[in-house]
Amino acid sequence: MPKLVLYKDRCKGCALCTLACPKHLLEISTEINRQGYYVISLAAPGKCNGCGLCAEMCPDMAIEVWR
Amino acid sequence: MPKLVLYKDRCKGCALCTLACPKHLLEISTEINRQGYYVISLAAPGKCNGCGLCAEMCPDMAIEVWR
Amino acid sequence: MKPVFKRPKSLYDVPFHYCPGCHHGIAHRLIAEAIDALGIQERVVAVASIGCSVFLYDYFAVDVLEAPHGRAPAVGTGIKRARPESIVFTYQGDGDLAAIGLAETIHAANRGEQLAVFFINNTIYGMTGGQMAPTTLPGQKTTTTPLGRRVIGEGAPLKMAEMIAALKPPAFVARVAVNNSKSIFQAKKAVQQAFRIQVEGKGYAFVEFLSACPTNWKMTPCEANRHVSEALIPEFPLGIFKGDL
Amino acid sequence: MKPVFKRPKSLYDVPFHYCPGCHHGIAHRLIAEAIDALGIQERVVAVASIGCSVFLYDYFAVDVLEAPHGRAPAVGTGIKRARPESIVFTYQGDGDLAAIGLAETIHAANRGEQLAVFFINNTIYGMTGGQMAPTTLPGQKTTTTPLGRRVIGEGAPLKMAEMIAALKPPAFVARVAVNNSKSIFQAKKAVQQAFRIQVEGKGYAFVEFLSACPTNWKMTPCEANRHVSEALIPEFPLGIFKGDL
Amino acid sequence: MYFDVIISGFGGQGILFMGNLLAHAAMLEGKNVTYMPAYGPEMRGGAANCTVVVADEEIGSPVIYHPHTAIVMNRPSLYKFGPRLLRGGLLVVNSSLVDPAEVIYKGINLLFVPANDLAREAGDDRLGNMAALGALITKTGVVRLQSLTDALSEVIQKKYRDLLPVNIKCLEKGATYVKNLKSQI
Amino acid sequence: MYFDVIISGFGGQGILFMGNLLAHAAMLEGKNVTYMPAYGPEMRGGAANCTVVVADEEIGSPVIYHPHTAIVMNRPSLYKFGPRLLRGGLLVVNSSLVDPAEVIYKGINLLFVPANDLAREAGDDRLGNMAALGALITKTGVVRLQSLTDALSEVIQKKYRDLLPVNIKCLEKGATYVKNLKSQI
Amino acid sequence: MRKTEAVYNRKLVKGNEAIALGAIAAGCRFYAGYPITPQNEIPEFMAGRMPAVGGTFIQAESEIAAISMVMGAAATGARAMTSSSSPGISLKQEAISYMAGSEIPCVVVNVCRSGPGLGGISASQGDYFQATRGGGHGDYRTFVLAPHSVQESYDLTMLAFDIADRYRTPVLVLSDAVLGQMKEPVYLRGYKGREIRKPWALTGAKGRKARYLKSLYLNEGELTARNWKLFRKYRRMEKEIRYEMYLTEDAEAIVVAFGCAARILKTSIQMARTKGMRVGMFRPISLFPFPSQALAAISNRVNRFLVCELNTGQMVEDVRLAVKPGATVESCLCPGYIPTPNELFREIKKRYLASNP
Amino acid sequence: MRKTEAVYNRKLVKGNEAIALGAIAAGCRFYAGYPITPQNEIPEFMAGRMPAVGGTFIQAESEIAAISMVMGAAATGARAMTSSSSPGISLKQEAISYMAGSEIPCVVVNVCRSGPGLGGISASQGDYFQATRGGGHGDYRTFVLAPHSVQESYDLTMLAFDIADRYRTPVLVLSDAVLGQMKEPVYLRGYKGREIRKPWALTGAKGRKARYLKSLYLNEGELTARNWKLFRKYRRMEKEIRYEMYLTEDAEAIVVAFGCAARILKTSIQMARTKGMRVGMFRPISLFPFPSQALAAISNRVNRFLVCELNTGQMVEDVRLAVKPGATVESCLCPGYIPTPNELFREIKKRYLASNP
Ligand SMILES: Cc1ncc(C[n+]2csc(CCOP(=O)(O)OP(=O)(O)O)c2C)c(N)n1
Ligand SMILES: Cc1ncc(C[n+]2csc(CCOP(=O)(O)OP(=O)(O)O)c2C)c(N)n1
Ligand code: SF4
Ligand code: SF4
Ligand code: SF4
Ligand code: SF4
Ligand code: SF4
Ligand code: SF4
Ligand SMILES: [Mg+2]
Ligand SMILES: [Mg+2]
Repeated sequence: MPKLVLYKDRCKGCALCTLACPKHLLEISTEINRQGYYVISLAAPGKCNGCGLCAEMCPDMAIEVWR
Repeated sequence: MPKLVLYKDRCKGCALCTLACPKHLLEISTEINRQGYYVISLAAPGKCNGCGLCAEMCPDMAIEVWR
Repeated sequence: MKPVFKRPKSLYDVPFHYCPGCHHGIAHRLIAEAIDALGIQERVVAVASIGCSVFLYDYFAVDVLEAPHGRAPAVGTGIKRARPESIVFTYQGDGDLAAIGLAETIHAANRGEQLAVFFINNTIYGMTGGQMAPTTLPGQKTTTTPLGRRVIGEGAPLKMAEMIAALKPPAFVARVAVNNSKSIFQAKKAVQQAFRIQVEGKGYAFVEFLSACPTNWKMTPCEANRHVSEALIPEFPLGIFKGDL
Repeated sequence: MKPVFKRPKSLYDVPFHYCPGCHHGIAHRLIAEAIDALGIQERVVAVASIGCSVFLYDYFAVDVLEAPHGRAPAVGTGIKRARPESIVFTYQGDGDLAAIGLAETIHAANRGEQLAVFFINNTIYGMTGGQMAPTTLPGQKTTTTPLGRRVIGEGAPLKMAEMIAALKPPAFVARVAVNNSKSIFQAKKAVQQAFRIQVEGKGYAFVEFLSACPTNWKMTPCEANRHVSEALIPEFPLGIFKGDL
Repeated sequence: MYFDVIISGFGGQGILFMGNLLAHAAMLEGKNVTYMPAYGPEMRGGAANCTVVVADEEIGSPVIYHPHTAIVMNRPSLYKFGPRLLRGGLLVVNSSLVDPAEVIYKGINLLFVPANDLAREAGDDRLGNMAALGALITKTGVVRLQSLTDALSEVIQKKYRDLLPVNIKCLEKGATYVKNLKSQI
Repeated sequence: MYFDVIISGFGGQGILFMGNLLAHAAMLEGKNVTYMPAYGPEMRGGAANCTVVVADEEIGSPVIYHPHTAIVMNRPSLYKFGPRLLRGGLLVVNSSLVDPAEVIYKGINLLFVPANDLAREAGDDRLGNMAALGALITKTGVVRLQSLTDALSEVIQKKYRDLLPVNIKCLEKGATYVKNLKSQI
Repeated sequence: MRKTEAVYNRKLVKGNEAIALGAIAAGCRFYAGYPITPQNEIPEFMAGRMPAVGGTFIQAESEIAAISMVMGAAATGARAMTSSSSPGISLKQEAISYMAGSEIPCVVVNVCRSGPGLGGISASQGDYFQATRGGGHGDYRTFVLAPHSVQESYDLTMLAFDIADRYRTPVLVLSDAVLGQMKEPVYLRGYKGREIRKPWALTGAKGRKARYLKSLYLNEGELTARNWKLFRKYRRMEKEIRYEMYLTEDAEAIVVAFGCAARILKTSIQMARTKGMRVGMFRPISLFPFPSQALAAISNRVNRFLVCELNTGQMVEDVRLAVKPGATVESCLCPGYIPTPNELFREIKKRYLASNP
Repeated sequence: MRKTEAVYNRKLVKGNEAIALGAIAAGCRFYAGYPITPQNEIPEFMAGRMPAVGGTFIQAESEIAAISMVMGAAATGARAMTSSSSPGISLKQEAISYMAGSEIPCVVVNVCRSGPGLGGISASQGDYFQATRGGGHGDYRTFVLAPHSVQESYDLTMLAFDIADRYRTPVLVLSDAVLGQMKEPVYLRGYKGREIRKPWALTGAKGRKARYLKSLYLNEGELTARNWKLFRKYRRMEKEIRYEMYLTEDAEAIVVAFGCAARILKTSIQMARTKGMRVGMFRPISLFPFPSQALAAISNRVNRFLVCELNTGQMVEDVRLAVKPGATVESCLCPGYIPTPNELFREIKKRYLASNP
């Protein structure tokens, strides 16, 4: 199963990754990180195909994808 | 008869007017003016049709043409 | 497991100072990836310009020189000529490259300097707080065009990629966007090509990025991202204007 | 008898300091004739730039401001905006307009300033004694390109008329020559049109003159004159690039 | 009379507006006042702070490194300005966003104001800034509440006019909160 | 020993070359020397002049307003520098182009040299400059003729190498002309 | 300021806005500038206000273009201004030299930040030399006014236009990041000066001979004459010298400071006074011409001077040149940061006690 | 110079060419410039010679581009130079400030002409203030060397590169139109200095951590530290101070002058000596740091100074600041033209007689 690593403290809650995921698996959570931003969360890890498009889109490289 | 007035002291002997005259009436003379240049002269005044092309070409406005 | 996406090694592992949703971060990463891909990290000397991206040296693990505002192409020329074995790129905003630095930009291109010039066109002065840039869209409100930019009197958006492609010497000129996966993929190729050309000694390369500035556009990151396709791309068409991928 | 050709009244009756066969004199006269023809002498404020033509004020019987090297378009912008009733023209060499002043040139054009810009392209720095200009021809020898200009490294001849015509706001852009009667006739029309456009409030006009510099080309005046048709015009085609006569 | 305060938080919290408003109110009372925003690239991250000095005498420096008073509207601000407060000074902490347990500084006076909670009660939890300001002036008496509300109606942009009442309500909430604290003591 | 001269004429006359050559010759003789060309926009009209100072001591100013010596190769130069010559100085006049009758200055020594005519006799009437220079050094003894010809072969550009003999001949012509004058006296 | 004015006619504005307000009040109808922190409020204010008053605002393509536009506008007789901050001011030097040489008046505002190079955006007085010694090439000076409050930012900007026109010279308003960014109540007194006729302005040769404005002088003696003319003018400008003396009457030691350093110092001096130290302050308001005579006069009485500036020692030279031989002039230097009143007080105390043990 | 050298190894070149020759001898392999009278011989010489020695010549699009190119080249560790004349030097001030702030060495040549503005092309010393006070914005200085002969133009240019590298600072060679245009025999001694390692140079991060060169310092205290660091460096540079004393031992009055004014003055002083006036000359060769201590030492003995400069009074301030209290410092000013030795002699005489009646 592909693995998606989220570096929460790097996330700025911009939500661009949510636009990029072809499966609409990502959304902004209610969790605030140290920088004061609401971070992203992966709704259904099992559905993630590890395509990496979310990571490609993230301006802050808060996502790493392994497959 | 058309009249061609030459302001000799303005002439710099560049000879551009000689190129411009469709009738090839102008040529550089052996006369030196106050600036030290060989000035132009009109070979056959009678043949000049007063077209003014020589004057249009002269960078120093040394020629005036009347008709 | 293999990484599908991992931070390029030419970038230090530190957070960017950019605002949420700012495309500078994506452009940085694409450049770093290309440096990694071509294995040129040890040869690169980058030129930081004055704008939000002035802190380039805090992010890129390559040698960096901070140029005076607008002068990056001239500074880059000096570096490359003095050390031809270096791979030199400049990274410049639209204020920097197209306003104060326009003469330097065009002349370096017109000399065919061996440089990769990365141009971040976000239609605004980011760092100084949202003033009009040479690429500001007609009608766009900025702090110095409170009623929206008028073409006559305040200028038409300068089409830098086109202007540079019209010169003879440049080898490669492209305009890209990074507001969705597809355009990022294209951008990645253009950036690599810009470096490859220099590695092969083929001359000057110019890549214009259409880039979002949510903060000074006064939009959310997602709105800003959409604005790139809806407003910027129609004004600044994407494509390869000179050379090929 | 009527005068077929007489000195225009916007020029003082004094000799020019230009070298024999220099085309600056012809350009001056055409501009003065246009001023006379449109009856605008009392409204004109001219901007002299730094180059062989810096002494503009010794020749033109109009108000003149001497601009810093390359800044004439910006200076002209200031004059025109502060006094819209003035008719403003700049007169600039290729070093002035296309090298140091390139940014000012393009930005004034791109704002569509109400200016007439007369550009004397003699492919050389005349006043300073024959150094390379941005318009120097490939292979042309100058004091700073002793082996002839190389396009890669020293630059391709900048095509200013084309570059400016590619911008949206300019109303009229032309390139003319003055090396024979026919081209002088065309040039005369272009100059008049450049002023007429401003009188009618229609915007920015640009007229590029291909101009001989016998002294620094190290040619006789007649050779230099011929060089304009044989070498300059093939590189810099004449024509109206924007607007019409 | 001399008073200074550094107000700090993140960009969206209306930090500069607080400072402005306080300065305006002081001006309306005929006092000397300076307002100094922090600005520039260091603000890119989203932090915001400003300094207000109010005095009867001519004011020297509008820049204060060690203030008599500070309002910290979020955690990073606490870490930045808590240590800088003068001994014996007053630290106003937005306890809606900052855990009082984190406030470990000695020798200073503390005022915890659940600013965003108060604001929510007043009708708009984004107006924590107003609640905190109401609390501050009530605690210190630097300006009168009335001056603040007067200033508010002068300062507020036209398009936010309709938010005037809720802003005032938040100011009052903060003021009342402190009055109640006082009476509790 | 101190000597200064202003050499003046129009562009095509090789004025700067004269000065250069003289300076070079002085250098070959181990003397101190300065050469200063006039330059810049004022030259556009076609005028040319330069100043050479030769001395045993360190040379102060290379710029001389009132020279001890002047060579005027054409009429405008006569008008410009004639009046500037020091009382008792020497004026060398190119009488091929300047009518001696126009030389009206008092209290100075005059040397008329038909430079272009001498040069024509030597084979190239454009080399009046060399004839004038030959005359000058013979009259003043500032450098030896041999030094001038040595200098000439060092200075002359490769492509003009074949003109070396005629140049030397012109120098000599000028020198002889003066010698003859002297012997006539 | 009387209380009533204070209450009823004051506006709370930034120093930068006060400069823009002062300019417009003084009839400035042409502004061109280029963004740079910390002076952006000036162009931004002008962008909003100029069209409303029938004036012109241009965001130029660069600082050089901006000052060149100002040169053009001012040559027509218009009151014209540009503003920038340190690096941008360096770029304007060539054109300022041209305007000085062509005797075209204008106002240039430098909201000084720290240098050299890109430096930082905090307040600094590192451009003192550049401001007072002409800055650009050639023999010229600009009149320099240094406000120390928002009120003065407003007042002195108005004055700057008057002086510029009166002497046909560029006038520099030397503000700094603190003064530009801080808000303070300002009493908008309105313009009390008078615009003068400009018989030299380029307005088109209608009913008169054509004119020109230039700085090129090639004929023998012309440039020398021009240099001396400017020199005499700079002497005449000494009539406009301005300074403030604070608690100097009985002072045994004088601190010299200008701009934001001076306002901070006032507090330090109050602190010193409460400790019984007889210290006063001398604040040059015009930096060029420098109030040398006034300082010299003080130095007849007082012989200890401390110059406090936000740089590594620039104005101290002018103070040394001004005071009588025998006076000691020391420096207290704060490059790249804003000192606290306390810090300056300690400096004063240290030196005061050293000589009054 | 011994006669043999003089005869056999001298070349007759212009001061401008001597500068170019000195630069190339010192290992300068990068030159960028933009045409301007009276320094065109430098770029023209470089255009011909640089390719032959494997170096780079670029005619830049402007003076600003030229100095920026030099900044880039110098940042890689190359010895790099640009040259211009007064208006062009004004345009370079921003970048010079950047290089000072980033501690990047380079050599900038100013073949000074007359100003302000376009001014004229005759020699001038009107840029003294600009040269010695940093010129651009912010707290920095450049080392300034002022030759007074063609020989020194050659020698000091070589030295300039050494000082630049040693102190990581821009060094200004302040020549003028007379020195640049005149030819004089020069003994081409060749470079005797030593190029030093540059462990800060940007050469690509191979086998080491990546580096950067910058002038931006935003974190609290950093910029202040940088300003003080530069300040201390400028103090250290005092080791390199150079000056010439001419007939000063028994002098009762000293004339201070530099550059082409000094060589003219030498003649005037010889004239004065023949009339029995005990006058000497002090010639600063480094203008910054200024040889203040040497002057101060002289002023222990001599108390009359005359400063002679081709401007309306600039170096006179440095002389006033240097000499002991009680010394009188007068000025003899020649803006916009070259004085004759006679004229300066008369000035000397007038003043000498006034105090030795
Ligand atoms: C000479 C000079 N002028 C102005 C500035 C101020 N300044 C800093 S960044 C900048 C422009 C920023 O805009 P842009 O180049 O578009 O970059 P962005 O921040 O949008 O990425 C300006 C004008 C400066 N530092 N130096
Ligand atoms: C800032 C500055 N740089 C350089 C110069 C020197 N300069 C005078 S005229 C000129 C260029 C002349 O060439 P061009 O503009 O082509 O005019 P031309 O003489 O050929 O008509 C230059 C570089 C100057 N005066 N000012
Ligand atoms: S890797 Fe692909 S599928 Fe998985 S979350 Fe990211 S974009 Fe969606
Ligand atoms: S794109 Fe990156 S920073 Fe933005 S929300 Fe997604 S993970 Fe966070
Ligand atoms: S007027 Fe015409 S025909 Fe007569 S000389 Fe001139 S060009 Fe020839
Ligand atoms: S064109 Fe004019 S200047 Fe030239 S030769 Fe003819 S008349 Fe004389
Ligand atoms: S201001 Fe704009 S360009 Fe700058 S970091 Fe923020 S979003 Fe990016
Ligand atoms: S140098 Fe050239 S451009 Fe200048 S006047 Fe002479 S011919 Fe004309
Ligand atoms: Mg931008
Ligand atoms: Mg030209």
